Amino acid sequence: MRLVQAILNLDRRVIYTIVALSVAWPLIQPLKLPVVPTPEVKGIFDTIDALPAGSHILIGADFDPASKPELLPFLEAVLAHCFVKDLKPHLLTLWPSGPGLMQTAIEKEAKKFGKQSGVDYCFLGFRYGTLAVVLGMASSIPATFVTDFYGKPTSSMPIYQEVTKISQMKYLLDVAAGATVELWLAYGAQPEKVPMGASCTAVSATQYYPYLQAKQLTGLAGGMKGSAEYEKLLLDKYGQQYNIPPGDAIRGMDAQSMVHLFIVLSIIIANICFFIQTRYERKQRRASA
Amino acid sequence: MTPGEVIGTWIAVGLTLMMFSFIYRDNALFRIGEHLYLGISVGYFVNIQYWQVIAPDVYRAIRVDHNYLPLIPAILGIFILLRLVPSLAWLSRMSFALIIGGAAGLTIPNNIHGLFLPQLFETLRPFDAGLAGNLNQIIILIAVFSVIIFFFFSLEHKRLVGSASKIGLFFLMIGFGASFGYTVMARVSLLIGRIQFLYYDWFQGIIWPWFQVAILHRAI
Amino acid sequence: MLFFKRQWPIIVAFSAGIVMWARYYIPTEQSRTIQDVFTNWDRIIAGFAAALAVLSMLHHHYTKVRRKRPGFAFSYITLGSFAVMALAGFLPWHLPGFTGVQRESEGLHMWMFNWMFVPMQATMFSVLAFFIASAAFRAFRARTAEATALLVTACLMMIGRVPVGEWIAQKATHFTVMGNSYSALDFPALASWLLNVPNAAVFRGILLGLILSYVAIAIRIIFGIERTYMGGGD
Amino acid sequence: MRTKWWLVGLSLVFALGLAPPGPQTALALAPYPSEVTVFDIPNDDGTNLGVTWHWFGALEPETKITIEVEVAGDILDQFKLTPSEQQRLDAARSELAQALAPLIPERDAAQQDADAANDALQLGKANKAPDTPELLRDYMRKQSKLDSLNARIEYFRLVFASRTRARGMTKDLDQKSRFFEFLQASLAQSSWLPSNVHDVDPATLDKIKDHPEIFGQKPEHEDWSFAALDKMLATNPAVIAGTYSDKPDQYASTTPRTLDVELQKNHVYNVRMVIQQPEARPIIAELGGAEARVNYFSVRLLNNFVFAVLFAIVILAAVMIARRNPNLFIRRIQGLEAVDEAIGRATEMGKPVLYLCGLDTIASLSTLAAINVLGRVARRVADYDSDLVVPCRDPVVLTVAQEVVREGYVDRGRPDAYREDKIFFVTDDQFAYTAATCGIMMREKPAANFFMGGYYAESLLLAETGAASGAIQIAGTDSLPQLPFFITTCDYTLIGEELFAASAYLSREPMLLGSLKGQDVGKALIMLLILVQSLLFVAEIILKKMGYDVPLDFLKMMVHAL
Repeated sequence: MRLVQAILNLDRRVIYTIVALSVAWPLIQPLKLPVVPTPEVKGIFDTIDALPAGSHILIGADFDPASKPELLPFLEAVLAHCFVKDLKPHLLTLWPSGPGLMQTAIEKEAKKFGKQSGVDYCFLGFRYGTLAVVLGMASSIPATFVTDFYGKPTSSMPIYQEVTKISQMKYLLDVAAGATVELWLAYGAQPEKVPMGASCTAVSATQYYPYLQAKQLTGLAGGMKGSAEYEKLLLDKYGQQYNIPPGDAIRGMDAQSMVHLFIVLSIIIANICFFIQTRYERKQRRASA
Repeated sequence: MTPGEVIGTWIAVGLTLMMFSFIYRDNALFRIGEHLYLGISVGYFVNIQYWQVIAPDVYRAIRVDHNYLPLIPAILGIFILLRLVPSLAWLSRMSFALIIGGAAGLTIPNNIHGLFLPQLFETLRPFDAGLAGNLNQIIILIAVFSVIIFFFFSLEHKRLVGSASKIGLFFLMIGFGASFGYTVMARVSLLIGRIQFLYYDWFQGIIWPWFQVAILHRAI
Repeated sequence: MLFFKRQWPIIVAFSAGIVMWARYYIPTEQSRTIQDVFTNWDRIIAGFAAALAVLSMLHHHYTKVRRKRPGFAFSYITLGSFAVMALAGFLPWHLPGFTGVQRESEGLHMWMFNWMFVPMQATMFSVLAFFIASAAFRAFRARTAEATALLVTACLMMIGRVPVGEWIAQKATHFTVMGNSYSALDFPALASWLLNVPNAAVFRGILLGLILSYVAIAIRIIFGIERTYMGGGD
Repeated sequence: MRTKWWLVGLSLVFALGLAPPGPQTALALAPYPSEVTVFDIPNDDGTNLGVTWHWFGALEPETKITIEVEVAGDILDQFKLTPSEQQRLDAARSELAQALAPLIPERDAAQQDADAANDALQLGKANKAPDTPELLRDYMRKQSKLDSLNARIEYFRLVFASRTRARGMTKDLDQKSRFFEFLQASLAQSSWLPSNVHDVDPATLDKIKDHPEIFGQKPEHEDWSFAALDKMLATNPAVIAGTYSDKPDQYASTTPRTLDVELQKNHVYNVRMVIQQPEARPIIAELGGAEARVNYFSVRLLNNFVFAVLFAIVILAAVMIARRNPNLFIRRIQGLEAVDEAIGRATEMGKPVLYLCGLDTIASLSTLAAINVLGRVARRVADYDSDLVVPCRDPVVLTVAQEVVREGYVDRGRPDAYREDKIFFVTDDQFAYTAATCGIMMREKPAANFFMGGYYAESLLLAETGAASGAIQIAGTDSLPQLPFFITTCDYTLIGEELFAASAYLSREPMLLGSLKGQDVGKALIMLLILVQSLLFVAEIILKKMGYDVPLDFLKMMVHAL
């Protein structure tokens, strides 16, 4: 009985320690639990994979450091995928605190695959005005982003001799921590008739399912799990050929499973103890009565 | 890595651990972190407000574009500052009245159009979705109905209304349970991100190479 | 004078509310402009209100220091870091050790943002993972039927959303109904059903009532019945 | 929407093979738009025309169509600059040209240098030359010189752009004059200009069913084609004259080959379609004409309007009734019964009461509700003589909260007990605010925590820290995703609407009670609607089983009728 009492009144710091350990351990010693790609994520991967080499893709990366662990792996995987397939990504962000993250990501991937800014890809950076930016890009990208992130004028770039507006893109992807998916869908993809996919945080994934069902989105990757699935798809198809290492999300998924399992187990144990305790108390009360 | 990045990483690691120490218990390190964070965030806030709002929308509009319209909200903004002068504090009501009145006007049609009508139509779908779909549809109808009864304030929760609202509460708890379990994933991935930073960026990026160079090489 | 203090704000709120409400149904360019101008004004007024906030914060910590309240030493940290961060954003010249102008990406301001602000923000955010675990452990006790429903759905959801759930679904015995194979323990499918049916319905029920509340308050504000925002006094 | 019967007739003539003499087979197969309607789109600002039709005859795979609009010459007047505008534009242009004159040759030279350096670098890289690092440095130096020149040019162009913007307007004089030049040149060629639908594959055009906002949910001919026309394509005079080059001009900008000009309001446009089949002469079909009118009411929002107005009347009426008869019944709200208990406990323990108004701005309705409740809580706190601490995240909320609390203290005759510095601004940043508030909870150990208003991810941090510090916690929020966390960690939680009902419940003010009653009427109507409509759906199924196909989806029908 004392044990039961002790478990029920467990100090929360013990729980914190176990949580910390179950996150840290799989990072150092991966468990390699299987990541099974869902059709939602395959929807994005297959669409991009089917595009002919040289096609242009618009990627809106609308998140900030707070959602970095969930969304940055996805962005990196997609960029790697684009470069593997010789597609030309145009990357921009509608979030003021985003560009730093995106810069690191795209420069890393471009360096890995030997791609050149302004020719094989373009990083447009941030511009103030959310809706106005999307609407502007629908008519002209070089006019909306007069210069790219590095301050070079876009109108003279080779990449913008090939395309100038959203409708010439072959695919549109929004990696979003907020409500920008609806924005890109309503003002970018739908009116310009460009197929669109989205990646979003785990919390907001549910609200985009209706668009997926209505086929307005070709695919949806939710949270770190979605990113892990994309990394997995990329790894299975091109990993060996291009020597791509497993990304942060796949490595994070083990920790994710561990913590979930721990929480569920702790709830079950707590309830068993709770059950024993209530039975015991009832018995005591009956005995005293 | 540039020196700025190395110093930055060390500081970031220190601050991360300081903020984490909060979960053990309140301590001086956390208080330092908390107060530092407070000051930096307000400093950042000032910059954002100035560079993203006042500079382009007021200063630039008036000086460069010769558009004097932003003077009106600027004056209304100054009225808010007059809150500090008790005898003139009432002037700030003009500004509040404009902001809140306008926001109220926006709320009505936008909420009805964006949320209310679509949700109502979504609830009232004909039973034509096959057996499983129809069962789901019936569950949805019961849940919506009983939840609305739960929020009905004009009737005491007794007898029929009472049992209906009990069902409503039951559904509410199922809904909240699902939400809770669903959010766990997002929260845990944040922690994973932080620990990845400590492990990859700090330990593998700085400590381990340094350790190899400084200790192992010498040992060999 | 009393007219300006009491009635005038109500007239302003009424006109602003009615204009913004009515313009929604008018599809002309001018009506869009009205909304754009309003949102712009809103931003500007909030920008000035920010000054008030900062003054209030400084005042709070200044009094703490002046009256030597317990823990006043920490207020020096707040005031100091505020001064450095705020000034760094306005300084137009280089500081030693930084290649760029302070406000731009190479300067002190962004350096502090990247290496101090962001990690602290992310850490506070990630503390949630610990708290969500301890909250689940403490609060999920099967005391009543409702509490049991809460904890069971939460557990099913947690398992169904991670690879382990898929793994269990694959390993569990399968049975066949009408040519389709189903897993006996298909946690992912269960989780998505929970999310799409009961959870969606519950939030829909809350939302329908909630929006009526929103509209009701908005109407009260527009017609001058709700005056909380004016504060007390005359 | 007038149906063009003569076109139907014409199509029939074609169909029956009674076409005018010519190569019969080709004509019989030629695609042709039939039953065309050209109309003003009713829900827009007056710059859109709609065309619907269905295809008569077979569409070959490679067929492209262009819809053209006939533009009357007087449209040019809309783009003519006034003399003063012209003067400003000329002045700005000459200023820009002057500023750029020395820069452009310099930039061009720099560009050549940089290109040459880049070529050398690439060559060096390919040959693995030993001086590659130097080549790279050389290239970087030249490139950065080029960049800085480009940035300077860009600066002058930005100055120019702000000069040519008409005062207080968004219309750009430079663009306006371009529109004028392009249109004038194009109209001199032909009065028919291509619209935004040009050289498109007819298969990619929208169908009527894609636009329920115009044609309703169940339109009659849902598979007919639909095109919305909102632009006309004006061609660069230089292109027409054959002197066009894509080199930047003296203003360092390239003029485009064509410009999209919006259709102008309140003009009548004739519309025709050019059908270009592979290896055939284009077929021109006259489609008719319509005026692009400005509309002052969006018909598709009528249901919204009706609902909003009706509900407003219900609320106002309920408030009126409540004024006459203030004793209205409201059911018990659990969390609110505990308010007194919590404040009482705080007094006993000699600890403060912590009250948060949420993280939203004052314009958010949940914040207003939270402030309403704060007024009530402040009165109780004044009665019990304990301390009230209110950290705020929004500056405006701060000032209003101060007023409300002061009023509460004054109301209970204890203005001396009010301390303004207990209600203070913390910071705007979400997590810095949370950290500071958690700090307060752990240090001052308030005996009662109130979390009212709108919350985000920090809800659990606040509530869990509060629980750890042993306070009685009462939460109330309309932020649905955060409700589970408050429910699991707080003693009492006001769910959604209960927060809004709380101020009415606590204050018993007739106007608030009346509004609450009005909402209940609204909810009762929703429930009735759900009940009746579900029964109707069931009836529909039963009738269908019996062989009667009667649509009973009244709600949808009502919406369509509107």
